[in-house]
Amino acid sequence: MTYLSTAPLSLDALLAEVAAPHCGGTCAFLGTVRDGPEDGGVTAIEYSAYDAMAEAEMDRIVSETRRRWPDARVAVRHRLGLVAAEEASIAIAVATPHRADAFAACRHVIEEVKKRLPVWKKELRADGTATWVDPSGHPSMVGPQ
Amino acid sequence: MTYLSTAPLSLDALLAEVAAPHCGGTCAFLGTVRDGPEDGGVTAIEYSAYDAMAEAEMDRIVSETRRRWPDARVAVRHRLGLVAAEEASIAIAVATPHRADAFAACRHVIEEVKKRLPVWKKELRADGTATWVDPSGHPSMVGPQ
Amino acid sequence: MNRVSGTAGTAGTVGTLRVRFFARYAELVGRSEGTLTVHLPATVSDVMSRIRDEWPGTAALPAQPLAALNLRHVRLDAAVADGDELAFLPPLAGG
Amino acid sequence: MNRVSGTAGTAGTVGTLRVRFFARYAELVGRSEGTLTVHLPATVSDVMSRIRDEWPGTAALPAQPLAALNLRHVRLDAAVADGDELAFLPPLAGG
Repeated sequence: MTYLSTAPLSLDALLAEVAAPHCGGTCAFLGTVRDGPEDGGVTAIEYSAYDAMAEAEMDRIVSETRRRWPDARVAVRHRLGLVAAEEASIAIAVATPHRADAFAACRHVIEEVKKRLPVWKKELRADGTATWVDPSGHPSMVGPQ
Repeated sequence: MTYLSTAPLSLDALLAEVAAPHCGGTCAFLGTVRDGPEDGGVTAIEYSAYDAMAEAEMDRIVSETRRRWPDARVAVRHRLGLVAAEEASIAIAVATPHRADAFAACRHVIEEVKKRLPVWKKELRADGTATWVDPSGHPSMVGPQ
Repeated sequence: MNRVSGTAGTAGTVGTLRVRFFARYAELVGRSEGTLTVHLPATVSDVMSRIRDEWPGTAALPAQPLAALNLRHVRLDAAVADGDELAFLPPLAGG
Repeated sequence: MNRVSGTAGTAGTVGTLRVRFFARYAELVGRSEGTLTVHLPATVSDVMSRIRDEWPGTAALPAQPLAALNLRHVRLDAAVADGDELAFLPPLAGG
């Protein structure tokens, strides 16, 4: 199983993967590269990963999700490389017999991905600058304190 | 705006409707006709509605959702007529700047739809029988008690 | 509960309503709509009682069905007015 | 904290590690990986201290970075073993 892809993500493909006759509710999540007024003219994001660990970690996240929601069918892909504004960097689909579990399990996957997946992003701006993103909000500490 | 459709639903169309540069998180929900082992051989569901009220009620649900999550972009379609097993009866897409709102607003829409939309379904089975579905679980009370 | 015709005699006004039945209720009643003239003031519940007495098949409806007035959910004690569209709704099953 | 070479003298065993840097850390350090031989037992933290003393550019790394050992997140007090792959990870930004 490979969870990483340098090609554009297809939510339809993930939906087809999780579809099953006994699953009446499917929740999907798409994370897309923002370029809103507060995003400073981001034209694209370059995603990179610790590939082998990202695959292993995603596999653990999916396995844990299936253990916690045994009826859930889960599919997820993370894109790497250059992703243009408004394109998807991650796509998740979860199908379950009942909708509450679909929402909960899908949310669980994205939260765990954010916490655990060894993936990094560099924002590329129209003015030619590039910045590593630290989602914790503070600039990365460098050097001994 | 029409929220009702007798044609198959396209989640891609809804995703395109809600996409916006400042929205980095999109949550989608698909409700599909089940035919699991516990569903007694359902081959299709015939959905019918109080059309004018369903349109009005859906418009109120969407407006309320936008008021509660002002940054949310919301699209929803409910299918009517004959819907085969594993096809979608409802599709919802909600895009927001941040993902927590996308999940919450999307969940809100489906919960309100379940509670308020004047839509009914008749399950058609392989053995030729048809049953009106009462999601509350008890058989419909008929006659004065 | 009194019938509409017995409670609104003094006001002297009447209203004409379009009454609709959907899904299973339409099947039970054997029709999907009808027109009813009632003395005002009257509530949805008053109209329901009147219909149950006068329209064949409506006895099969529950005593307290879901109701909608002019495309909105209403309680059974909501007042009706001339020209209103009143609908009786089986348990909802959308989504 | 003592350096590995100072704490594991009695055991006498050594281990060879593959050490990797990613994203911003690779840029800061000016390389994405290297090989290091350490005396065992040793923790991730011990290795980190040793690297900071010996490898140019690594002084720019934070004192307590995220670390992964053999493709799993680990705490800095986790023990390393011969043949391990140890990675230092900048703040994660997936999703």
